[in-house]
Amino acid sequence: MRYIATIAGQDHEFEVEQTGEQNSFRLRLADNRYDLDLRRAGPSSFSILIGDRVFDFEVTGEGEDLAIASREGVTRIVISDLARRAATSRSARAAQSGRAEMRAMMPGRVVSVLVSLGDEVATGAGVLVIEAMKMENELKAPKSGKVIEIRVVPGQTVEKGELLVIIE
Amino acid sequence: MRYIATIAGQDHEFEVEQTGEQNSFRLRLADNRYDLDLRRAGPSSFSILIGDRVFDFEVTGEGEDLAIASREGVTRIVISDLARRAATSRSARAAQSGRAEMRAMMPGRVVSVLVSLGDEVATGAGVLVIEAMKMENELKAPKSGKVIEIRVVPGQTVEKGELLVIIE
Amino acid sequence: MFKRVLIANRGEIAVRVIRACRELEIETVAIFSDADRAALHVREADFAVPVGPPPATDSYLRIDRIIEAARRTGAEAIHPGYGFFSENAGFARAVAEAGLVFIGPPPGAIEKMGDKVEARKLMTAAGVPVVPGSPDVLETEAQVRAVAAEIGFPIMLKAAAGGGGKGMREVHRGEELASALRAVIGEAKSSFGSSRFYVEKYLNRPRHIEVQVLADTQGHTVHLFERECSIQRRHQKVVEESPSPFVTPAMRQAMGAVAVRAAKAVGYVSAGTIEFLADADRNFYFLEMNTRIQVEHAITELVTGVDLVKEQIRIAAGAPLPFKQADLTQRGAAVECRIYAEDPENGFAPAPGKIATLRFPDGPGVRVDTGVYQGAEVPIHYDPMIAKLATWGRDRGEAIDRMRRALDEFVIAGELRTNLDLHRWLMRHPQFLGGEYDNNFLEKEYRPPTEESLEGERLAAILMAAAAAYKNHSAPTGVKIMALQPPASAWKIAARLDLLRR
Amino acid sequence: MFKRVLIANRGEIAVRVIRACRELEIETVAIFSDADRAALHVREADFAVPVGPPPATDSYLRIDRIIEAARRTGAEAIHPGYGFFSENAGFARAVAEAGLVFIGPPPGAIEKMGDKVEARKLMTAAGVPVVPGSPDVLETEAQVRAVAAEIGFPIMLKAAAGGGGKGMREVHRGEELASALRAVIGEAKSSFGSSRFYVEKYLNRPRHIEVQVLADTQGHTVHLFERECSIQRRHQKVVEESPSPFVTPAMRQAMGAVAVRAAKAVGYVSAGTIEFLADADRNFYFLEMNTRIQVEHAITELVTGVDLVKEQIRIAAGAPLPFKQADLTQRGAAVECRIYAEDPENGFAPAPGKIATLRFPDGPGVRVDTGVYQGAEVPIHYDPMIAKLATWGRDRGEAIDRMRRALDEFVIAGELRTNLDLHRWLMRHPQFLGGEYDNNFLEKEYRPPTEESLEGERLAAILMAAAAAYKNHSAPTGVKIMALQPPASAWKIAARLDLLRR
Repeated sequence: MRYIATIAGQDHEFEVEQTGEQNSFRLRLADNRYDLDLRRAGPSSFSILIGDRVFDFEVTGEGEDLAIASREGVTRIVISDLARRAATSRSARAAQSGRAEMRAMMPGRVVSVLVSLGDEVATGAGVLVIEAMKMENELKAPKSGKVIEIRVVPGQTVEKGELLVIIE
Repeated sequence: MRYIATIAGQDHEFEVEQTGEQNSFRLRLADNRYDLDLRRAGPSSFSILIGDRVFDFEVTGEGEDLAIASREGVTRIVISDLARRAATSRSARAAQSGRAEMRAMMPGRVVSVLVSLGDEVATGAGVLVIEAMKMENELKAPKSGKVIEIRVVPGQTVEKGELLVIIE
Repeated sequence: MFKRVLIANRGEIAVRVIRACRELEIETVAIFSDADRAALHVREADFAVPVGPPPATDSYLRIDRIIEAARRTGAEAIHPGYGFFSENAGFARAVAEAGLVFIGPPPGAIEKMGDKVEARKLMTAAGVPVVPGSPDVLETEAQVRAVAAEIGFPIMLKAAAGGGGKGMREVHRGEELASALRAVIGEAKSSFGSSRFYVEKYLNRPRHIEVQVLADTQGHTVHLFERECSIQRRHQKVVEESPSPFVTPAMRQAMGAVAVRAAKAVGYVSAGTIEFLADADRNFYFLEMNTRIQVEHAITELVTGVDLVKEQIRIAAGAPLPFKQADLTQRGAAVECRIYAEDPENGFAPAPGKIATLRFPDGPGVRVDTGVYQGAEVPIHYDPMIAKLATWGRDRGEAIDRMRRALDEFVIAGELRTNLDLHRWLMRHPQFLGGEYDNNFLEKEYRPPTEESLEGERLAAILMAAAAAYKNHSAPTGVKIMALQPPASAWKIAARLDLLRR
Repeated sequence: MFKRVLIANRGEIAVRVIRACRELEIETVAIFSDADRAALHVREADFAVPVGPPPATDSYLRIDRIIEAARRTGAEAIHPGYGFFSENAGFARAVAEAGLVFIGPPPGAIEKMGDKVEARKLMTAAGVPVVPGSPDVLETEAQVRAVAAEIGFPIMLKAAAGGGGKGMREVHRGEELASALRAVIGEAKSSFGSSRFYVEKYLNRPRHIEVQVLADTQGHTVHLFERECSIQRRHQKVVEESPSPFVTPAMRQAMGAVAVRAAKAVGYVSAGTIEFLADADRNFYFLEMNTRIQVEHAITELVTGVDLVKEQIRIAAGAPLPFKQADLTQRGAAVECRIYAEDPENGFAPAPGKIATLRFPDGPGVRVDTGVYQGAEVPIHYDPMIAKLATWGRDRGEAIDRMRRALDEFVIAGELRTNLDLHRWLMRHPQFLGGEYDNNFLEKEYRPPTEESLEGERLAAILMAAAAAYKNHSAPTGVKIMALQPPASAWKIAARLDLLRR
């Protein structure tokens, strides 16, 4: 089975096949080949041996979006098999045009909107103030450009990931 | 829904119905009626409020055989709905005739068999010695009677629950 | 001793108080908002009473409902924890008027220390050194400018009723004054219901060092040495340690004596903390008194061996302190890391959510206090601190070695994000290891780490785990790794159902 | 200091050693049998090497494979833990011959103390009091009867190579002698490969009190005070505490001095324990020396603040002890409960199996050491101890209060059974609370509790939980309580698959 995984913006194409027993796998990555022993120690716990090296992971998330937690911290990863990936990447490219969508990073309440429709903003300029968990946080423009859409008004409650403002 | 539950040899017949919201239940037991709020805090964790009293349980086990663990310890319980129970109890009564089946309480190795077929044994008499986890344990007759069946021989490995000797 | 105590709080401090009560064989009553029905403090209590909808002002800050909950369950005393009503004299009075015992200081002491401006005056009168600043409450920007002209920038603008890092801004230049003033007044109003503020000199390389005190109703007051809390972000403590690597034995003795004097000046009873700012020359100034148990009390417990929460309860029941000043010693050293549900890559904005997986560290010298569990939802309505990790060692070096080890064992993942990486970074930072830091350290030094570039076996292992989890989750084609269905998606369904019900 | 250490053990002690190594920034190599591939000590290590099939004799007791594993991974030293090879001079020599460091005493010291009869002679010569008994190894029943005639019944029959409660029987009357002798010889042969035995007087109301020692390679030897381990079952320790409530300051000083003398008499290096029996008149007699780290070392760590495992490693690396006798003090008190996977209703027979649910206690003064986790399978092949729960308090009372609280927080369920209820019973028993117990206490006093009769709300709640879990599991008729599928059955499938694979 061939996969493609993105970690910190970098794509890794690799292939996994089962070898012999149920827990033995071979992974091919670039010019390297790794023989792995994989055990599941719990619903989200994986113990992996490569040679004598131990790797212990908790894998959470859904579908393609995974978080892999270990003693070294959490690695976020997007994974899919190659066929699915082709479709996904086309739509991703479309989204990455010259526009920036500012979304709520957490659920909260809009305290104030600091820009007006049509305003030209510079990177880092304050755009919105959102209150969450008793703290006010100013959201700054991720890129310079023109405010082409404002989706929220002061006092409004927003969910995590909700679209707030579009800058182009 | 009506159930019957056995705890420590005692039968409890009771009825549960959902009231109003998803988490609200009413339980009828003998002449008493209890209103409960039930939440699931994890795959096997249940939090129950009866009035202001808090009960926190971890329920494990399979099907009808359950173990309910709390701060007060573990309560073993056998539960079924009334229809199923009727069938079960008939076969249970048959099993509870004058015979006692001695089964292995843990996996181990039979060290020695202290009785012969046809022997009359008194309650508490040594019947078998089993070694498990480096400890030898003598299994004693649960009732007085005649040894009518010996299923194991010294040196044999036995699984938990395996039938060893029958006394009648 | 009390038979039953109500805890007017939530999260780890509610669980902490429950533990103290259980060790004293006192029954506990939890209160909970609708968001907290399955929270750990509810699950651990003997009784629990709902007090309203998720927003704290509708539940945890409803005096009437809390008093009624205590009455209804027959609780004889109320422990306020920290935050919420812990420093609210009105609440303390309402508790007393209901014939119940408030486990904390007398309302008068709360009031005297609660108004930061009045407290400064009182302390000055008692001979306690205070930070230079406005002698009284200010009202206009012009007044602030006048004080600033006198003591010089940088200055701190502070809400008179403030505390816990809220309602304060530092101002380095005159241009910043107007917006900072608006922010302080706004936060002060919304958090404390009062817009009164004052000004303090912002010290050069200040270190936040505080002294724990305990006072009983018989007039005995002792201090339990210092904690250093200079590792801060946005004036919120992130890491604390005891003893302070900065404090000399002479300074320790002087601070302890001053702290006892400050507590006595307001007739203090129960556990409290005198916060000081120390400058680079080891001058120290009274900053404020926290008239409650503090988040970071655990490190004092580890170093002195005294259970501060149990002492609070005993004192409230009228018992004298079981030790004198001379009986108290510091043994070894302790460090505490506050684990927040926040996103370091997004300016440490709160990042709550479901905790899908959770493994706490344990073993020698490690203590975890938490209000969450695997599968719990960290609600968006409250403080994002989800756990406190404290370690003890024979000396500071061992305490830090253990913290590093404990942080490595601490595994948490799910919808939420945490600041664990910040702590891992800090426990390896030469300046922190050398004890050379001040209140500005984090703001100056910390940048979220760029993702490590993964390679070799580690990358292969991560990819394998991802493929296994992905495969397991997606359609059953190709390699079948395990018969197990990961419960993540089932959780999600349950979580959504929960959400719909609320 | 070593760069990499192999731990020739499993379970909680392997995890304990890994933690010590990590705090010293030493990499760790685990070994595992086929039954332990997913055991906690493997998951926590940096490297892991398989050493054979489940039976210990085919894996954890294979010198060749362990040495090869160390070579292959580049480990420089081997820590044996307790049990297995920890008191095997042959293993210690093989390690040295392979050019590796054995983290423990010199083989000569192991040998001298390993033969209990030789050790008695040596100690007598060094002026250490020993329990009256046979001066030498015995061979026949007649010889035993002769000694018994001299010292009088009751007597203890003991395997000369014994230890850890195995290979010993007490004999109260002549009639019991023959069968007891057969049992001791049998166990001695199968456990220690030697049938040699000897006889000791069985003391009146004996208490098992032991002294921890540490000795470095530079000739410094200190003691770290005593532990009392009289709460035993079948000569296996179940609960330990430090300090002993029985030991007076004078007795403590005398025992410490004797323990240091005993260790020096065999040229001891590393951590070790001198076990004494004390009679009702506070006479104490050398029983044996455990030339290894002990299960119950944690309580000494809690009371003295010394990390014994890290000291073992430092000593093996040639470092001198960082403290003198005068630097060591006892602070407060600590208690340890050993949690076994065993069935109290079935004569405490081992009751291993899958751990379906597991919640450890935490918070102030609580320490858990374990080799298991939720979802882990406790294998049938090894010792059934699954966790050690230790608590510390300012005094014995507080340590016990905390233990009671911690035991209440400890939730474990699944296929296995545990002795948690025994500990809960013990921590409320007036004799234990009064410190009035001896080695026979448990055998005399403990009866598995009859199931409490449930009633009222508690019964209703249990029935509700059972109905909810049952409903959830069975066909989706009637009330649907939750969208969640309990993972119990999925686990079972996984467990069975695992079993098939082995």
